[in-house]
Amino acid sequence: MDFISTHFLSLILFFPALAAVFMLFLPGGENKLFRWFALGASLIPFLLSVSIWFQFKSSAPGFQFQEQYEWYEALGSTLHLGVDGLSLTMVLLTTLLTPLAILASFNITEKVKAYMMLFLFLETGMLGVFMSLDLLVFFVFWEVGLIPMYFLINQWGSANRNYASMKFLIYTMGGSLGLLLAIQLLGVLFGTYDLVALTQHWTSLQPDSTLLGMSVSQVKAIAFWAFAIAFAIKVPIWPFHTWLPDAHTEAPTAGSMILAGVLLKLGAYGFLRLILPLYPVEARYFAGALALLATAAIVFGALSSFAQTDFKRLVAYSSVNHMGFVVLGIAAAGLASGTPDATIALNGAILQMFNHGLSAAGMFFLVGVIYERTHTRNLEEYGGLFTLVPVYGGILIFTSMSSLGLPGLNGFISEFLVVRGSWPLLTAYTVVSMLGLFFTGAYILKALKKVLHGPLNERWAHGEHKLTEINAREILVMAPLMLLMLWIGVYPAWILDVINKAVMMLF
Amino acid sequence: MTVDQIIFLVIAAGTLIAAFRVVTTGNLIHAAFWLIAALFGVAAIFAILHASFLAVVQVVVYIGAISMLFIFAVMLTRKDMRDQGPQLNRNWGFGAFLAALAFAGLVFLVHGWSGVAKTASAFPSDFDAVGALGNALVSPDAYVLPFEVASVLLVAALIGAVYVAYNRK
Amino acid sequence: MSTETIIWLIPLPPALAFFLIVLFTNRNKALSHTIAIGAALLSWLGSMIVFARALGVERLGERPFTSSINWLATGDTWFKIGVLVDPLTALTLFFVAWTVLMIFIYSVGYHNFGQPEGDHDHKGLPPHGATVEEHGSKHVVPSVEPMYSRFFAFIGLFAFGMFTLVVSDNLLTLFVGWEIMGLCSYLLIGFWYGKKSARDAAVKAFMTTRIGDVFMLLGIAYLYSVTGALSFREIFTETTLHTLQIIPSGVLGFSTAGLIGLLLFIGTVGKSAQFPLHVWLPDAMEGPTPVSAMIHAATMVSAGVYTVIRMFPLLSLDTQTMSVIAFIGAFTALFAATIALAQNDIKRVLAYSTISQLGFMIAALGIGAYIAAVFHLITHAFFKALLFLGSGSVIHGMEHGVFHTGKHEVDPQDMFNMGGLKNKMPITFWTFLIGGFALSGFPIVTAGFWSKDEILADAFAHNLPVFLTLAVAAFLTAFYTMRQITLTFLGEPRTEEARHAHETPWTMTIPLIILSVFAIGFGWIGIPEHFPLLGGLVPNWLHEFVGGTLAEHPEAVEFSWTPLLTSLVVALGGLGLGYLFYRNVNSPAEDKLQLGFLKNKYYVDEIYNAVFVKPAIWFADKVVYQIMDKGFIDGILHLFGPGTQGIGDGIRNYFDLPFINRFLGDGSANVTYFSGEKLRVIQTGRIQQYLMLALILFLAIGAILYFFVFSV
Amino acid sequence: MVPLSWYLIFSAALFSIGLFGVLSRRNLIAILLGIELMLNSVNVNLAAFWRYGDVTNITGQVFAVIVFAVAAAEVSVGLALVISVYRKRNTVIADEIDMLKF
Repeated sequence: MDFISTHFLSLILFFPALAAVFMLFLPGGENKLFRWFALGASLIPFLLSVSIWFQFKSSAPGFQFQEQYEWYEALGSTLHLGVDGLSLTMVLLTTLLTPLAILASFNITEKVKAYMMLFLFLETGMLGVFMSLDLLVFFVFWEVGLIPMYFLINQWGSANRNYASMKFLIYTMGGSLGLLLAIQLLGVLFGTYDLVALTQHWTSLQPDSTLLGMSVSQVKAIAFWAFAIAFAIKVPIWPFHTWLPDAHTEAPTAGSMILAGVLLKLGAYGFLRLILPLYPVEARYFAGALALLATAAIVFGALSSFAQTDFKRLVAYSSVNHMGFVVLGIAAAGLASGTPDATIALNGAILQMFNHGLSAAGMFFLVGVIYERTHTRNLEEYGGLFTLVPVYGGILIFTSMSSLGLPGLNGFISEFLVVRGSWPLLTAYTVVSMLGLFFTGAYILKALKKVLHGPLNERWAHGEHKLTEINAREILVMAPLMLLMLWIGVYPAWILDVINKAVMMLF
Repeated sequence: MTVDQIIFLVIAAGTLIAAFRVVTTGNLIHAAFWLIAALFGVAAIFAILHASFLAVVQVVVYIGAISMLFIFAVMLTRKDMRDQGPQLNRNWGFGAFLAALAFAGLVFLVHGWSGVAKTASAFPSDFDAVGALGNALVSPDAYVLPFEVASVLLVAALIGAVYVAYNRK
Repeated sequence: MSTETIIWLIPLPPALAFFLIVLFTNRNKALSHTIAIGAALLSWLGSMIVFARALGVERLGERPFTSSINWLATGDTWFKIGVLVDPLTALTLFFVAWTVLMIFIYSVGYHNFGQPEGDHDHKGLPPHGATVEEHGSKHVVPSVEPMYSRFFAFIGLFAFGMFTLVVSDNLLTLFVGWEIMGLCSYLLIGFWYGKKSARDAAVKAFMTTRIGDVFMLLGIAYLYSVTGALSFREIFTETTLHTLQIIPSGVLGFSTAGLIGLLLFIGTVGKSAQFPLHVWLPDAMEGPTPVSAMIHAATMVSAGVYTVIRMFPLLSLDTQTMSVIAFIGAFTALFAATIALAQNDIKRVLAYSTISQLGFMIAALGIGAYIAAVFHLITHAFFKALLFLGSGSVIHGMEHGVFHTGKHEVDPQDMFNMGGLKNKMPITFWTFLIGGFALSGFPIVTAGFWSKDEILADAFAHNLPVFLTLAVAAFLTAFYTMRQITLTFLGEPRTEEARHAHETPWTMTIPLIILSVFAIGFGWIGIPEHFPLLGGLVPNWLHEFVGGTLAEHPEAVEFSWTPLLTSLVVALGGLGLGYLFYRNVNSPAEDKLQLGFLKNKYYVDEIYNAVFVKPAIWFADKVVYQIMDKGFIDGILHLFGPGTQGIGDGIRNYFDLPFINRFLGDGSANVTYFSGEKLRVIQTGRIQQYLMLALILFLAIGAILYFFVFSV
Repeated sequence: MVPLSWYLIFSAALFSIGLFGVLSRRNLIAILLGIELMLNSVNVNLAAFWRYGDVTNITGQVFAVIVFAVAAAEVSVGLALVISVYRKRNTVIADEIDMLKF
């Protein structure tokens, strides 16, 4: 047991990958075995992360459960893992969503083994980003997360998957390019990639000295933008968002769940973990621009979503809208780091990341459920399904309301905190973003109206296309999500306390 | 002009004539015999040079063995090689020119060499050239290794010749 | 149990009922409504206990019941949520608990519990009736609602929202309850989602109120960031209020308090259906008639007014804001009253009258008549609930007639199809009459008179234009109410259906009777002290009780005959004229007030549609999605593809192919080939020629070495 | 006394004659004959340099002996090849054995 208690993070991190490798040696064709094995393998990290959630001392400063191993001595890079309140929240989200996504993909029948393996690798990639305290390792995991997702979209996606997966890959790779360069710049300058050490070195640089023939402020500005663009693409911040609807729409259901639930958070996490601590000055300087883009994402995301006729695309655009609030919170925090307003905004932004993980994953899953039964995503072809599938309808309404930000459910808390935090700092942007909040309601209601209400499309009522009710497995996927949505909505203190303390210590 | 010189000139002229006949005569059998004549001339030259062992070997190996081989070979391949057709190829003129050029070059080199006017030193009284040669060939300090290699070469050539010429019918 | 614990528990039973019904009992109708009504009863009980205990506390306004817990971590501090019962809350709890309980009971009858399943009923559509065989003859009777259980779940959630809103001690949880009600109203209006009108109305209601909500959320955020608190007790301290008053907001000369107040007030405008966001309320009548409509009209909309009353200390800091409120209220009161004149649908008349009456309250608040507003809020809740339930009863009775004749095209809600129902449905008639008179402000006996009179008196004392507007509105109110009563109940039945209308079951009439008691009696708690004859007989308890909510005790206005006479004249005059006008009117054609612009509600819907809705949809689809995202951003992205390909092609066509391939690649091959081609002639295969060449080379090299290298 | 240059010139003449034979004769055996002449001229040179150098240094003679051995080997293999070629292609004309032609 000693081993487990001293290696929590590496166990969580590498268990899925090891399980995936092990899966390679399982006999082929045993689809059922693969499914249950993958589910089991993803549940173990979840249980471990729940266990560290309870062991975590939210009041203690710095990173906890730290582990450090030699990795690439010549470059001064080590495999340094550790979590604080911010990353722990994300780790919990990831380990929660992965088993659910795997459970959601039990209906996959093609190439099950490869599919499940990719999912497990994906989990390791995502967890690695959240856990690593070494920039080089961070980057490695950042890219590791990309590849399985590419294949998931490309192999198990729907009609336009080639275009979407290529767009996704190239777009994100394009962003990573700058990220890698910026990381190299830091590494070359300081001879270490360790985040903790870097933060100290970096912020203590004299602004009038020169680095590589440029002034420090120039170097910092360049590195800032390299980081910012990479993360902005991942978040995605308007106008870098157009890969998202394509990728989400074409990805398999579980892929969209993870994509919206976790992968988007990588970008926001990058902002919080790297940009704000490393570039406080630049973040303040560019906060206005960031807020403008965030507002654009909120408003235009909502409007675009409203204009969709494809259910999944509508949900995909809603991610742009929701992540806009995260960015708005980050912008506010960048503008006035350390003030109570900024703290509130950041609390909201981080909680919004978690909440969006829940609600977006839920929404995509529900879209998947209906798509699997009807083989259409066109809103015009649904109608009146509430009568046929009341349970599904109820769940859909519940999840939509969470996404809409109905008070009493999780989305409201975080949106309110963001609005509250950014109001005194970025008043005008906050006001304009309210327009987006309004249209959030509009598109959610549009979707509900087209899917559940409306005249019953008789096609689904009888005969071969008869719509079947959501089944037990699918309810099992939704149940934890809905429980958390309600729980956070009614009593957010349990998670917000951890986030808050982390934010207080970080900034 | 001393007797030595006259003898040398006679032998050399004979040898050269014989050699010339070797390369020009149409009949290969005759050429082979002319070769024997030329080889005798060379053996005589060896004798003049006091290389008695070489002279003996020249007679025994060349004339006794190699020339015989030639004659046998000529006879074995003689069927359509009687006297018909030219014995020289189309480029014989150019060949002759080159040979002449080579000769001219060699003469030029010899002519320009300072040591060309050397005279032969007197034999040391107790010097036994044949014995010294024999010692040198088998002495570990001297040439036993090249000697052995040469013998291996001969064996290899022997086996190779047998193999190549063996009629596998 | 301590009072605080009870207060915490009040909202919970309906929420529990909601989850229980949704998760477990939705297949069992009897169990579902038992749970729901049981929950409502528990909440009612809790409210009554709290109310009773509140009455027993001296100077409750200064020492309210409070309790709070940590909820949100915000930096160093916690955002707390909690409950608060002060006089305003206690009174509101009282009427909310009563009306909610009545609605729950009434719904059982309204949704035809105990009736057979319908022949062709579908979920999402109103029941069409069932054929039964009785005594050898077939006839159609009302059929039970197919989604009976779901309805109770929804109103359970609704009750939860309302109770949460009322007992909250802070704006945030108030907002939570507010939005939950918004969701419920969406769900209930769209309850019969099979009907297009219901669907559209649901979305419209949600979106219209959301406009207000969004502003309200801003107001909350603003207030929170300025004061660092959202709890009423913390905001309404003198220093905080003073700070809010003196800091300018920088917008149009409003003080911070003024701007916050205005933002919050916009929320109320949405929720309480004030002009210009009133459009959703009439359409909301598409909900299951009239129960959900009554929820929207009598209970939920009062939440808006309740909030304004709650925030009154803040709002009253800025006179500009107060003027806006007064103007909107007065304008709405008159505006809605004129539209109500020309409506033929029994529920729509009530809907517009609700808007109008809410306008009264808002106007009263705008002129500072805080207690009058509270008074009218309570009396209105009772009599409007009564009226809606009564109209529901009428419609239900009419549906009975429709089932009897089998002519489904007859609209059971059109008042011109009714007439003479007085004898068919006596209980409904008398209770409706009480409600109608209370609405009109029939002097002395009805509660509506006292509250409305107080508003007029305050308006007269503070603001003459508002007084005049409200007076006209009050006259119109009496007039259209009497029109409604006359057309519905008096005269002769105008249709076969009306002739066969039937009194409704006891589950529906009992609530009517209980509510009518309140509609009369509740006025007596607030008789002004100086009222002629009656003044002082009963102490003006309301004024004392509610007045204690505020820090400074408001002065009662001086008694004046002018407003009293005015209210007498407008009430009696309106009622009288209404009866005279419509006594003999039998069809819409004979109705002289069926004016186009009134009938079409001043074309507000059409204008909104043309100015906001369509451009928004167009903008979202065409500009943002098609042009910006698909065209511009993706266009640029797609340029990367061809761009990269172009560069690639360029490099290939102008560098790789000519230079690398043809020149270097093919070129060297060609040179080799060519030279090989030329040189191969020397590969004669003739050994002597090789030898010659070698010799030539040897000689040449030898010569060169000799002459040029070794000679040096 | 015969001067060294005479031997050298004799040897060069013999070599050139052999060379001519090698370059110009059509018959393979005749070419081999030419080669023998050339080898002999080399031997003459070796012996002459021995005689006119330090006679106690027997190296020149040793070389000549080895040349004998090599010549014997060469002739035996060469003639074997000629016979073999003759068997296969029924010719001993050098020009006709041109399989390595382009």
